[in-house]
Amino acid sequence: MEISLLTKILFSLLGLFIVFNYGLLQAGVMRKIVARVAGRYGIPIYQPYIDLIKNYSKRTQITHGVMFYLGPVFRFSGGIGLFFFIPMIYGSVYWQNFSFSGDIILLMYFQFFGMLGMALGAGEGGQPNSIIGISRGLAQFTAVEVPFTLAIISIAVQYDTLSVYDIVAAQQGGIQNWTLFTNPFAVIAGMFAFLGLMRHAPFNVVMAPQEIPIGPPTEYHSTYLGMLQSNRVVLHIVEAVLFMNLFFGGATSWLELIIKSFFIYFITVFIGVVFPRYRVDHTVRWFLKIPLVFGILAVLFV
Amino acid sequence: MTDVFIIVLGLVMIVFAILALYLKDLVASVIAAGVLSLFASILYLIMQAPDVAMTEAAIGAGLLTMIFLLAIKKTKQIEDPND
Amino acid sequence: MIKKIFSLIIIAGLLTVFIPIILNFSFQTDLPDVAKSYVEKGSKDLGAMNIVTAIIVTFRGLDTLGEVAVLFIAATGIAVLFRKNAINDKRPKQISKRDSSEILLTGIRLLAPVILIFGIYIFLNGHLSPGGGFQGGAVIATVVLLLFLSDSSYKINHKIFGFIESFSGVSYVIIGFLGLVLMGADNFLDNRILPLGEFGTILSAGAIPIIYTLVGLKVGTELASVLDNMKGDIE
Amino acid sequence: MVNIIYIIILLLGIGFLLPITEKLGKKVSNSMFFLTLTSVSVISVQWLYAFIINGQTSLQFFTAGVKPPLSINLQLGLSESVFITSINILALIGAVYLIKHFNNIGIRSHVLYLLMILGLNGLVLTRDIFNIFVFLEITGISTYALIGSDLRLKSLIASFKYMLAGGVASIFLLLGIIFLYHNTGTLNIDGMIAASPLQSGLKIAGIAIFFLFFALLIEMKQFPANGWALDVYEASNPGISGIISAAGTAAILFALYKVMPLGNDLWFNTIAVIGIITFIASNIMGIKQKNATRLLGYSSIGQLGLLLAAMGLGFLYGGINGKFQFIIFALFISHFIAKAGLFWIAGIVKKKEIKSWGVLRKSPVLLFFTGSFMFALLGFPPFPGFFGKWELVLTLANKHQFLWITAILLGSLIEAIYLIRWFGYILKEKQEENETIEQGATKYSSVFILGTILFTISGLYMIYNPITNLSFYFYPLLFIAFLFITDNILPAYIKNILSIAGLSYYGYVYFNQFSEFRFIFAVIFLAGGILTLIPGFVKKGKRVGFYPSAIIMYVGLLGLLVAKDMFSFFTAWEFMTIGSYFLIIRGKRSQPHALSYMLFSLGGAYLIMFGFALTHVFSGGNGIALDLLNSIKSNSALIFTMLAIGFLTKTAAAGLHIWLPGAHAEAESDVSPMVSAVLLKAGVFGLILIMISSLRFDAKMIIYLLGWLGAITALLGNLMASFQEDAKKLLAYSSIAQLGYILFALAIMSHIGWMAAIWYAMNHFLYKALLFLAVGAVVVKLKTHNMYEMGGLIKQMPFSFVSVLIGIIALSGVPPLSGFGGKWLLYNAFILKGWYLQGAIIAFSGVVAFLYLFKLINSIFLGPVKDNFRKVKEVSIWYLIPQYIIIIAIMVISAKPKIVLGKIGDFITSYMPDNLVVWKGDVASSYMNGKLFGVWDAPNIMIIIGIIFVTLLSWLLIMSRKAQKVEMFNIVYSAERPESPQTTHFSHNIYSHYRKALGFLALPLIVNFWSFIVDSIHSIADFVRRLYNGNGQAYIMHILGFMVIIYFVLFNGGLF
Amino acid sequence: MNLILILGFMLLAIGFWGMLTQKNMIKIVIGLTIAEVGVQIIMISIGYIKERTAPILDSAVPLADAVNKVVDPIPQALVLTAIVIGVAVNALILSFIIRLYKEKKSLSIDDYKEMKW
Repeated sequence: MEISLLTKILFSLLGLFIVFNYGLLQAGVMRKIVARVAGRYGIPIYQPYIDLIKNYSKRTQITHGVMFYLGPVFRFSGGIGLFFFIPMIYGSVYWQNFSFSGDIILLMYFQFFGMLGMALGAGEGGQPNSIIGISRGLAQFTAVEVPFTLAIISIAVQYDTLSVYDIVAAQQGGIQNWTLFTNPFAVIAGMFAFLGLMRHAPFNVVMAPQEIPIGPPTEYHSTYLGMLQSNRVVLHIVEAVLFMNLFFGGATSWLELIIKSFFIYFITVFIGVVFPRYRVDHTVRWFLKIPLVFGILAVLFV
Repeated sequence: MTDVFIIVLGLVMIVFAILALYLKDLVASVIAAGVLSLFASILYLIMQAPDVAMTEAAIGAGLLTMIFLLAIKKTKQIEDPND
Repeated sequence: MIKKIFSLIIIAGLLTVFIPIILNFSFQTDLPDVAKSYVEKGSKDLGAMNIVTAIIVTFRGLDTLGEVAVLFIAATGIAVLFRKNAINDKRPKQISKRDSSEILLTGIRLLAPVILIFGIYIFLNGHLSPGGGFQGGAVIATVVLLLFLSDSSYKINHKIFGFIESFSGVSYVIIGFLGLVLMGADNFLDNRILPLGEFGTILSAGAIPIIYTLVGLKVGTELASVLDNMKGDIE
Repeated sequence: MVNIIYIIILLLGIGFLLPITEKLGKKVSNSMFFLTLTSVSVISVQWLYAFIINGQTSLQFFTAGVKPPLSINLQLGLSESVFITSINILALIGAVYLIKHFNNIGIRSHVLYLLMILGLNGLVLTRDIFNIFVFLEITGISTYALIGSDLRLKSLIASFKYMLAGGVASIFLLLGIIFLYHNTGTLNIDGMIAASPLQSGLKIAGIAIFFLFFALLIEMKQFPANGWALDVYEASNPGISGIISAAGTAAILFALYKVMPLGNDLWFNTIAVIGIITFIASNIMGIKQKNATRLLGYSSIGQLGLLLAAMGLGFLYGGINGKFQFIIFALFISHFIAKAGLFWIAGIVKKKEIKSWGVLRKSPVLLFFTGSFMFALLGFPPFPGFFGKWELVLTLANKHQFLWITAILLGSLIEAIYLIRWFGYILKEKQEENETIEQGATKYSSVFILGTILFTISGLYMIYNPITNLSFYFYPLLFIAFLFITDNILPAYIKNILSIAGLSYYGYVYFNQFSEFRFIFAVIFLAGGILTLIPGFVKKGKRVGFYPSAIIMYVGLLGLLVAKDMFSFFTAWEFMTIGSYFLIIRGKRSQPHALSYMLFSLGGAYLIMFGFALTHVFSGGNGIALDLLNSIKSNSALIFTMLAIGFLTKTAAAGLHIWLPGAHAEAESDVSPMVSAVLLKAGVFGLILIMISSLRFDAKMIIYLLGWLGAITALLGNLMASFQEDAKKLLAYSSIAQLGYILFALAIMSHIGWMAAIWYAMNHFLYKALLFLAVGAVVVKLKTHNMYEMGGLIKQMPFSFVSVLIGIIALSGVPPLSGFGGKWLLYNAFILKGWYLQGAIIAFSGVVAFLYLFKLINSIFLGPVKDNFRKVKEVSIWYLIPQYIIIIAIMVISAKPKIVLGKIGDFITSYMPDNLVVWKGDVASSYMNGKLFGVWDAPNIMIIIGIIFVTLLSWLLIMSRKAQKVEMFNIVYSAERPESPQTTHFSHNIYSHYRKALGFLALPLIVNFWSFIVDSIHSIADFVRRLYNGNGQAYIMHILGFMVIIYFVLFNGGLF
Repeated sequence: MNLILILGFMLLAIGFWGMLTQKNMIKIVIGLTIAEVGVQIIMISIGYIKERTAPILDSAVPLADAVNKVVDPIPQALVLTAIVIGVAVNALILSFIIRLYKEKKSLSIDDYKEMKW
């Protein structure tokens, strides 16, 4: 049954609020887990809330020009936009957000929106060499894109559809018809791509701490940094939800969504803690080896 | 009878032709060529072509040889050895 | 050395071209019909005894006109080549010549008019007996040649020679043109513009004798100027 | 009418008379000289008028009042009158040219000249074989004398060698004549032909004809026996060698034409083979030539070889009538006028080295004529050679002689190499200031008259050509002519207004006549033209040469769409090539790139011509309608590949792309958008044409390969673009990539695939024009192409920044803008088609596009400002207007793609009805075997993203309203000033890590391949031309050796 | 008259041989003249018919059956023109040689290689 536009907007905003809070908590929990693995006591779970409030309440800011302004705006609207285009809960008409107006291709290309905006923003930032961080991010992203596209193509061919809602519908009814089992190669390729997308340990040369002096985060402060942090939080959850919908049978209720997305995200943390950091050309070459093979297998044996 | 005469004439003409090419002294070779065309005019007479015989004699033997000699006078008489 | 071998091969190639001709060449036993009609027409229509002259002057008149033009071009070309104010020519220096002996001088002076008359005789009755304009002209040229050889001071008068040369050339063309005017569109260089006269006499065969005299004069003067140019006094 | 013999009487009579008139003074003899030449030309023109207009039949003129076999007769038919008219008119103009030269030689040179002309006329008119010998000798001797007349050492040597060769030729001619006489009994050519000596089977008859033909062949200067001819062309006075190369060879060609019927098929074939070998060999040798007149010698020998080949083939296929007569006239006229013209210009320029011909730029009219003569030689549209070459290829195709066609086209391509290179030197080589051209009025006016004659004849050919009516081109060509004439007078902005008015008028006229698919391209060409012309208002002064060439290009483009038959399509294609060549070569360092551009497009054009000829043949061989493409019966795959490669040279697919970066980068700032956004679509239009035709026959395999080619081009283009440091080269490579997408989409051959292709074409036009205009304007402002010298211009040039920003968002395919639509269509297309791997490559290259797009905008606008650009102001308004019109257009079609895609959809359904794109309102959805596959709701996406963006922006504005502006910290000058600026520039070589990873893909394999080909041609040329070692005797040996070889070929060595 | 034909061809071959091998330019022209004489002999020998007299219709040849009494006149006419033209060409070539000699003081053809390739 069609719900009116207004209710759809309200529910989507509500969904955004839930995801936002869940994201903050999840970030806190994940960093606590990593600390505990490294034998440290770790930060309190509510630490991300504190950072956020601190940033947004800062009075003095400096700006380097129009594009510096638009960087975080592009970035955050990319995150929220992506959220709006992905159906959250299968089955209930309330939680479809605005997914009817686009399919996977929209989602794939919408990721670039945020990234491009961020790149332009950093370009205008105070530090001219911030571009080195961006070039690494872009280069790494092109490599990540290959297995991800192949995975999506194989899923699209397998389920004969590009819309996320129908893919999730096709995976209902028990674990055995999750994509994980019906099309394992695609899932493996997809998950490799997920690692790259989330920019966790092996591939986090872009966000890595010692890159801080020239990385984009150091340029931004107060409200801008607040926006970036909130975006990172939302984006991670939304990406996890997307991969959940595509590969792990989607979620019929919020609880199922939270558990699944937690564990999907946990995979990256799990792998990230163990592996050292790759240089960019290694990442590019690595992604065009094993993940590419899996992607091709996925496409051929769909 | 005329056949014998022709053969002799032909051989002589060939000899003179070769002489004209291989004599080192240009004047001598030019004169050999003149004699060649003189014999040619005799040949034409034998072949009942009086007009041509006269032309050959007057122009071919006479004037052409003279022009050659004038040319040699204006250039070098003895062919230099390395040729 | 390779050049010798190459030229040997080429001459051998030439021989392979010529030998088949020699081998299966069959000589004519009878005149081709064109030649037959020439022989009849030559005497009846044109009234010329010497068929070769008839062919040369009227039947294939254009050839002869062309041939006279060829000689004229050659003479002009040589004159152009040896022209005095040549750009890169050094000052022409006068070469000294010993004057020839008495006997030679008087001999030549005696002989010159005789040869001259002989030349004129040749091209005057070219249509009767063998010979004609070209042979006569050559003989006249030899006269001039003898004069050059004998006394080095002899200079041909370029003005007169040039005038005779051009005059005879132009009048030859005019005679041809008269053919067109008098006899109609197809008769360029036709000798019947003048009465054929009585067969075998000097003034017979229409315009042939006139044409041949003009040709004779032209060839004579041209060859003379060619010799003069080539002799030239510039070293 | 005047009896033709008067020509001979006049020339000879005055020739004899002139030495006398010299005494009356130079004035009288000169006027006599000119009077004769004028009257002779009047007579021949009178006859020509009778033949062409009054339909006069051929006449015989007898001499000596007797019928031919006994006397010599002159025949005057249409072909004879064309030849003598052209010879006599050229003689008259030549006299005007040479009068100064003759005056200081003396009256005798006038006589020689008159008699040479007499010889030429005689050769053409006479029907008697011995008379040909006499006239040949007259021409020969007068030419020897004329060549030697200027007494320079070189001309004396050349003339001496010429005489030796002439002597040998006359010996063989005499042998031929006497044996033919012996065999046939007559000396008259018609009589001989009637007696048909070869039928008698006698060996002697064969050898006699062999001698005769061989003698004429020597005079025709055929390879390898033409060393002496080259020396003649090089050494003699250019005025005389112009007349020799044009009129001289024409007369001998005609003599050979009269005698040809004596031979049989074997002999025609041999002559044609000799001709084509000469054509190709002398063109190859021409490549290595540095000396101008010797190069012209090679080219004229080559052209002669082509004429001989055409004549040989003509006789082989049923004699020279109708078709072949038209071909030989067309080829002959263009060679005749162009060669004489070029030699005379060489006489005016007096420079030995072709590189030092830049001095021509001092006199634009001469430059214009040199260019038109060269293009006439190459057989470009308005000139007669073009019609000749087309007819020749078509007739040969009808006879299934494909090897011949390849040889002819290959030869003319090689010829194009050195002519275009030479023209490039003229336009671009640096010249010292003090160089000037001799301003002699006589020489200048004669070249001027010759040029006008060339254009009048080309005009006549355009109007009365029997192939098709080209009425579409009349007004545009008049307009171009007007532009050329007023080029030095009108200021640039008036010409700009006129051109824009012209283009919009044609847009208005043809607006509704186009079917959908041509309509889209019409919009691209016309709107593109107008938009890219608008920046022209910036330029002050007259901007000589820009507007005519721009209009020629646009006429060509429009002609493509209007063309109904293959010939007018091909004419339009060639016009477009000329126009674009002239536009590209205007750039400062664009000469080598313009040369490679021209050679590639010429190669492509010849392939297209060959393909059209094959279509004509294999689709029933009647007519040349364009939609014959859709009814090809046999070996359609071959035709399809040929046409595809031809069109791909224009869309710069991988392997054929090396000209594009240089050409687009080096072109002027408002030319590169014209060339890259608009011109490349012509190739796409062609591809669509043949793709439609390929629906009829199965070209699956080829189209599959084309798909792969498209994917590889896309990847190659994007990768190379990301490693570029030159802004415009970066955009050029990105065009290659975009064209790769279009090719890939076209190759998918499905409804949605084609929609993607045409949508991409439309989009590429929009954002590439936008980007090239913006970057071009910035580059002009900063006077440098290198990105590492720019930076931080966002404050000085906000508007350019915005347009580049929108351009890169559109190009990269990020959702809100129209690029995403293309990506969506493309993804749907290749998933539905099942081309997953190629699809993955396309997707990967799509993402790689981000690299260079970011680099472009970052290194120009973001980052720290360089000192020397601190005071740079915004780009001029004239550049911004078209940019913002395009931005509006992009916004409109991003929001409402249905306006354009709806129309395209209806068109494609008529060809490919399966799996349609269904439009519900503005939501496009694609179906895969019945099930809903993909959804693309452009307006909603735009609204959603817009709302989010605005809310966040306003929230950020509120929160940081007190933000304090801080200048970017400038690292470069913290230390002392570095000597090489690029290494310290922030965005110099930023993708070095990427190059380490994927560098191996961007190796210059293709560039090395093409340079290998060029080097091998050069080495062949160097090897072959060693044959002419300058020794006269060796040349005689070549002649005799050539004779022995031909003899063995003909009589296969039969000794007895 | 086969012999004369053979003679003509041999002279032609000798003439060409001379032109090909001799270095001295005047010798080359002599070779050319010899070749021309050869050709002229061939032309006349073709026109010759056994036991027939010259084409002059004088007392010896009655007008009536002159046709089968006379040798073929046409080749003779051609040869006559050929000789004159041959002389004209040779004169011109020789004057060129003189001119060339004035420039480079050498008669060998190998010294005149200014223009090549």
